[in-house]
Amino acid sequence: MNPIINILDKGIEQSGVDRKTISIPSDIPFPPDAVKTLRIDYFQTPRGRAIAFGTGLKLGNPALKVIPIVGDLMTLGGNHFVHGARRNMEILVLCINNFVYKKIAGKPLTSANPEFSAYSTFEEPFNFPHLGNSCGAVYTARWTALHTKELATSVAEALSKRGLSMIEILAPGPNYYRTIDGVNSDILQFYFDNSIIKNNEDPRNVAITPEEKIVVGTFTDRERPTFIDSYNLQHKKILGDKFTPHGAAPTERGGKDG
Amino acid sequence: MAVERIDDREIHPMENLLRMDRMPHIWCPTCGIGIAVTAFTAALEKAKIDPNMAAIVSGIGCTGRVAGYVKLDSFHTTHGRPIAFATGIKVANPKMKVIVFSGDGDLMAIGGNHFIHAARRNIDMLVVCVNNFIYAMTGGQVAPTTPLAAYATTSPYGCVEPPFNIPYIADSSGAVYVARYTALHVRRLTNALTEALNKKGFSVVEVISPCGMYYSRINRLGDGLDMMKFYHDNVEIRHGEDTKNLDIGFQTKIICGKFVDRERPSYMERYNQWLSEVKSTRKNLDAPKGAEGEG
Amino acid sequence: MKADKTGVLTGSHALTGNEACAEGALAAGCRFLGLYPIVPSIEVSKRFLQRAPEVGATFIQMEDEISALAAVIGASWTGKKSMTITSGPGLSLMMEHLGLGVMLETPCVVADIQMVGPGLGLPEHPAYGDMMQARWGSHGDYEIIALSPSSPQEMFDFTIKAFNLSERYRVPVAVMSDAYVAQLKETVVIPSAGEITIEPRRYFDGPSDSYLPFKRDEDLVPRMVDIGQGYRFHVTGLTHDDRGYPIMFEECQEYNVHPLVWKVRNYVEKIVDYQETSIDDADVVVISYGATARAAQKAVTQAREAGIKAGSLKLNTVWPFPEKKVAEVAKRVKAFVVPEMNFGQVVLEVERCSNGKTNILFLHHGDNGVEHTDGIIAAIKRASGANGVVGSTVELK
Amino acid sequence: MKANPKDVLTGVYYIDGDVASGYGALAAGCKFVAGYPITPSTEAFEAVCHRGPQVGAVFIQMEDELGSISAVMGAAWAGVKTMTITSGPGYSLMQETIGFGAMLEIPFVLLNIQRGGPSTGVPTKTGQADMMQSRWGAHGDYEVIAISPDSPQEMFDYTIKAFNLAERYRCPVMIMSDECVGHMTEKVVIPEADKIEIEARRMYNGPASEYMPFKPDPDLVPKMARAGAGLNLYITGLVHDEKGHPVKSANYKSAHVRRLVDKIRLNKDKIIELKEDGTDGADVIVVSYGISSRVAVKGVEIARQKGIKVGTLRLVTVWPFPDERIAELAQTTKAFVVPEINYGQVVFDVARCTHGKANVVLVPHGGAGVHNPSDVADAIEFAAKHESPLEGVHEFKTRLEKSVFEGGLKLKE
Repeated sequence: MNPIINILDKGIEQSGVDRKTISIPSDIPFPPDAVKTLRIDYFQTPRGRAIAFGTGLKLGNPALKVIPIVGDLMTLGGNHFVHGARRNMEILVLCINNFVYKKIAGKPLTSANPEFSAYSTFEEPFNFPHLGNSCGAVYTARWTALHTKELATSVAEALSKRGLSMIEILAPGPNYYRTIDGVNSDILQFYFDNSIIKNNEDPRNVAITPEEKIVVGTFTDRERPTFIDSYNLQHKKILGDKFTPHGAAPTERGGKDG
Repeated sequence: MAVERIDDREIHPMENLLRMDRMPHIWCPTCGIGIAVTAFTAALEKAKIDPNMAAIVSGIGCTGRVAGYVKLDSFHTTHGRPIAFATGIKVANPKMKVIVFSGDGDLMAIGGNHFIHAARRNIDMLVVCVNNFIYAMTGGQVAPTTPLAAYATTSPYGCVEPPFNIPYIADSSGAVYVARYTALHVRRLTNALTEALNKKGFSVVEVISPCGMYYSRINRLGDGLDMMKFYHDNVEIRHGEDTKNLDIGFQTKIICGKFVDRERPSYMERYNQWLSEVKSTRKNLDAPKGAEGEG
Repeated sequence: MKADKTGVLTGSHALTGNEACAEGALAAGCRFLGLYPIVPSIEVSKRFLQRAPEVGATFIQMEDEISALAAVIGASWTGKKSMTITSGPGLSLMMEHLGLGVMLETPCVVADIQMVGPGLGLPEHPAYGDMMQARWGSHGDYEIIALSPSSPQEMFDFTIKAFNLSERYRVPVAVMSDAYVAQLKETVVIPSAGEITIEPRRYFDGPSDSYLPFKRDEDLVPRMVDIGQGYRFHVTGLTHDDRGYPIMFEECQEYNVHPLVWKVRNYVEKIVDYQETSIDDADVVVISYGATARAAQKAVTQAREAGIKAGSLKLNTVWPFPEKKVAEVAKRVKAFVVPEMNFGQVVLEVERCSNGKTNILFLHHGDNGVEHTDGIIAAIKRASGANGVVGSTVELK
Repeated sequence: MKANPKDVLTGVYYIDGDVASGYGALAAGCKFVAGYPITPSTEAFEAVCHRGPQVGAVFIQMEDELGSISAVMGAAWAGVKTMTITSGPGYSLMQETIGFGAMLEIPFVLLNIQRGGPSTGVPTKTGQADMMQSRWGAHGDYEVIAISPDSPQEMFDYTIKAFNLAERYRCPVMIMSDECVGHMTEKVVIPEADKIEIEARRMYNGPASEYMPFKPDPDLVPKMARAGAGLNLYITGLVHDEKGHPVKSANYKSAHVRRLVDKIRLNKDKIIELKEDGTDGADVIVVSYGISSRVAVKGVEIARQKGIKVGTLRLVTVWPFPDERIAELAQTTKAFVVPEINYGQVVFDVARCTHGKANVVLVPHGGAGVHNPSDVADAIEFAAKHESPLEGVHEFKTRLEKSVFEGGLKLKE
């Protein structure tokens, strides 16, 4: 987890976003110290609901920058991801692709690749950037956790995007794969060495397969009206002055509206 | 398929595949779901599917009632979960031909997760998604397929969310067969369903259907016949079109055709392969703990 | 009917409760597991998966618990005995489909390895906070059966029992265990297949055109057929008639749902199972279930040694609740002591069934260790000195 | 605090219960509603969709009920009053996150328009069979507040009350209405804003560095904050300490979870609202809630005409349950008659609290309709005449049951 927090820290620093306004709903536990270091607000949500929780945060206070972090998000919460992308909620989804869910020793998870687990996995994984792209995400990228500089830049870029951005971070849980497959080398390094950077590649060509190198890079970068944009625009059009635009941030903590 | 008459009673040509004791059905006049059902039953015959070995699973909604009218082993399940339910059937009894027949709200909104996962796993089943752009059973709420700016009861000032492009999401999550037709294209739809029924893997056929009672009424688009006219004038058949170009706007051109037809190993194939591998390498794997005390 | 040999790992083994649960399922003839991994229930599916290839069982790891139970219900209609295994948060997600299982009268088993809740709670820490949820967690009216094992051996036995009850009454049956029993490793004796009795599925064997999926037998339980046999039936989660067709009038609701309740309530005396220890002359009776029962039984023994007339009533089936037994015992004891690893759930039932005839002392149990008996002994001592009847439950802090 | 005049649609209306509840929510200052269409609760969501944009309340139709309730949790921490709207099956789906909300002490309101169940059941018709679910539906130990209105006017009033209770005790508040009340159209008087009392959120005002999200006030309820205020929040659904950090100690767990239940149990007297009529010296007391209490009125009238002394006790708040009041009444009355649209839920709690001092008669109804008042009257008469103690809850055989099963399904005892 720690490398991710460092990357997040750098990315936020690079983006220049006020840390106070950043909220991270996540279904994977953060150490309290990390939250202190990052100086952000952190919410550990029920499994798979980080994106839906983030949707509520964003709509409740549009001034917030919401970064749902999800481990292998496509299991329980896949639906919230595809719908978030369709609506274009202005959130940045960080998908930590462990290839295996750390807490559950070597059990198949959706992104677990058949090549890497001889015993328990036989399902094909998702191509996350393609799925994100097909549902309407405005920004998709994939990096391994060792691409620290690129990742930080990606986080900063994505934070400036208006709409649902998604970054897939390959950060396998080495303990498990090492014991299962007998791979002794550092898995993180293994992925890094076996990746190839192809920015702007069509996301449909970036599936992770056992045969080919892992394609990393920034794949999608486009503009679409966000949910709040469309919401305000459409209601203004029909309701005119009767409409109270959404987007004014609530007053500071302890304010009179509270 | 001429209408036969026995004892002055009109016999539906598909009587052996429909539950005639359930007629009349609940669908409104000018609805397109009945057309989809007719095309489907015709396809079942054409594809030479043994009706005793086919199961149909529906969720909740107008299209969710299809299972109640088609005479197969039929299951009317919970909202959004027909694919999950059907997955259980297929994995537990791989000999069954499993068909999921449900609506856009059921499959794409609440059931979106099961849809993408079943496509990823490539579970061998046919998913017929009747898309009428709205939740009709509950009275016309906005659906994840409702075009931008279209009206619905929960978007009283126009829909603010862009709709799903169902073929694109099916494609990106791994479906092996993806086609789309409107309720007007009965012949093509029947052919597509026939092909899909014979396809091994996760096949998706989207059927664009008029909803005269809610979608057209709220949006002042006339009745079902007007919608059919609209389909006639505004549908373009483009086989093999890139799925990313298949968005549907409010009263814009609709592209229909067969978009994806490819091969991927299905879930059961992978499962069986895994099984044989496990069996052959069994000795190398840990025996179950405690088994040493056997006897 | 006797068990199928292939699934029965006859012998004496050192197994954890989770592993014993998987073995029990396989011995009972379970051949389909729909799962989603969640701590602390992982080992059940792990064991099941390990054994599946040789036994010929199928499994699928679904995308969430919602679909896991949906798949299990679907699989059950193919003729395979099916189960799913989960823990607190997963059970909450399964609630809608528990209702579907009840409405479709589908035999299936849900094993719930309870942890501390609510919310994400404390995974891996034992609790019995889902007991009421098992009974009331889904919307609408229904009755289900819930068993609560207190040792790995009982995990094995009760899992088989759960399958049998499920086939007999065509209801989902819950095995309500907890993280402690699930991870406890003890000797489990698995008898030979010939010694295990299995309830066969109640099949309909008449001609296909006369099959009515919800036509009840005399004992209120309808008969089942497998799909793919040419019956081409229809079932629905909507209120339905005998044919399985939706009919949404209050008469049909009464016709459909009331028997769902009766088919368990009318057979309570047959279903309930409890274990009583030295109750006959007891002044104080400890009512317990699950892991707590281990501590309770120790405490009762120690209390007897100290000269207090204590007895123990261990509930093997928690739902349906053994109303008559509790009411009967309530008339002749000074007090009930109800230790539970929650803040008062089953004790409410005890209070209800004792009709104000005895005192009830509730004890929140488990914080100092599951098998810690001090609190229970203190409660027994206090209860044995009780004078008069208070009526409502008194909680011991 | 008074309601904001902009949020309140003052006037006299002829609207249904669903809509009244939607207007009530907006009047209470609700600024975020996430929903998913489900019969028969959709009208409430539709009402919010219509009026919300005009009062600065944002609505979103999420992809499913899981999404709706999670978005509500998020919005509550973003600092707004929120609610979600659902019915039976959706309610079942929400259970996990409701437990999470209880754990995080999130103030939110859930409107459940009950329908016939279980499973899909009878979507378009009434039921009251989610009552126990509202209390016990999620895993683990927690307490909720549940209110059961019986008219559109009450739907408006009690939705506001629900918001106030949610903010006051930082817990989930359920409005357990039913299809009959939801779809019943009646006169609803919406008062002026300054006549509507609103409970403000208990916000933290001290220095940022000292904020502890779960440090309780003397009444056991902690103060709330909002995301984006620079408080460096750490909020988790795991068992946590006052700072919100996860703990693994078994002893702490009971202290923390105990407070979740105690903050309701110890404040019970302030929360519970009952409506009693003629309970003093009554031979039989009819205990009811929601639509059943309105149906029961007729049954009580019939019984009173026959000279039976009948009192009524209406549970406005069903949870927490008025244990003491029932126990008190059990001392003076012969029997309780409980009509509810299920096969026995709240009646078991009534039976529990009587401690064998009075008989308890359940008048069941499976749903998809309401009781025949004659059944209630007959049950009252039966209860009044029956002298000896009955074993457990006595289930009264209704006309409906007789007509459905006579000659039909034979029951083997």
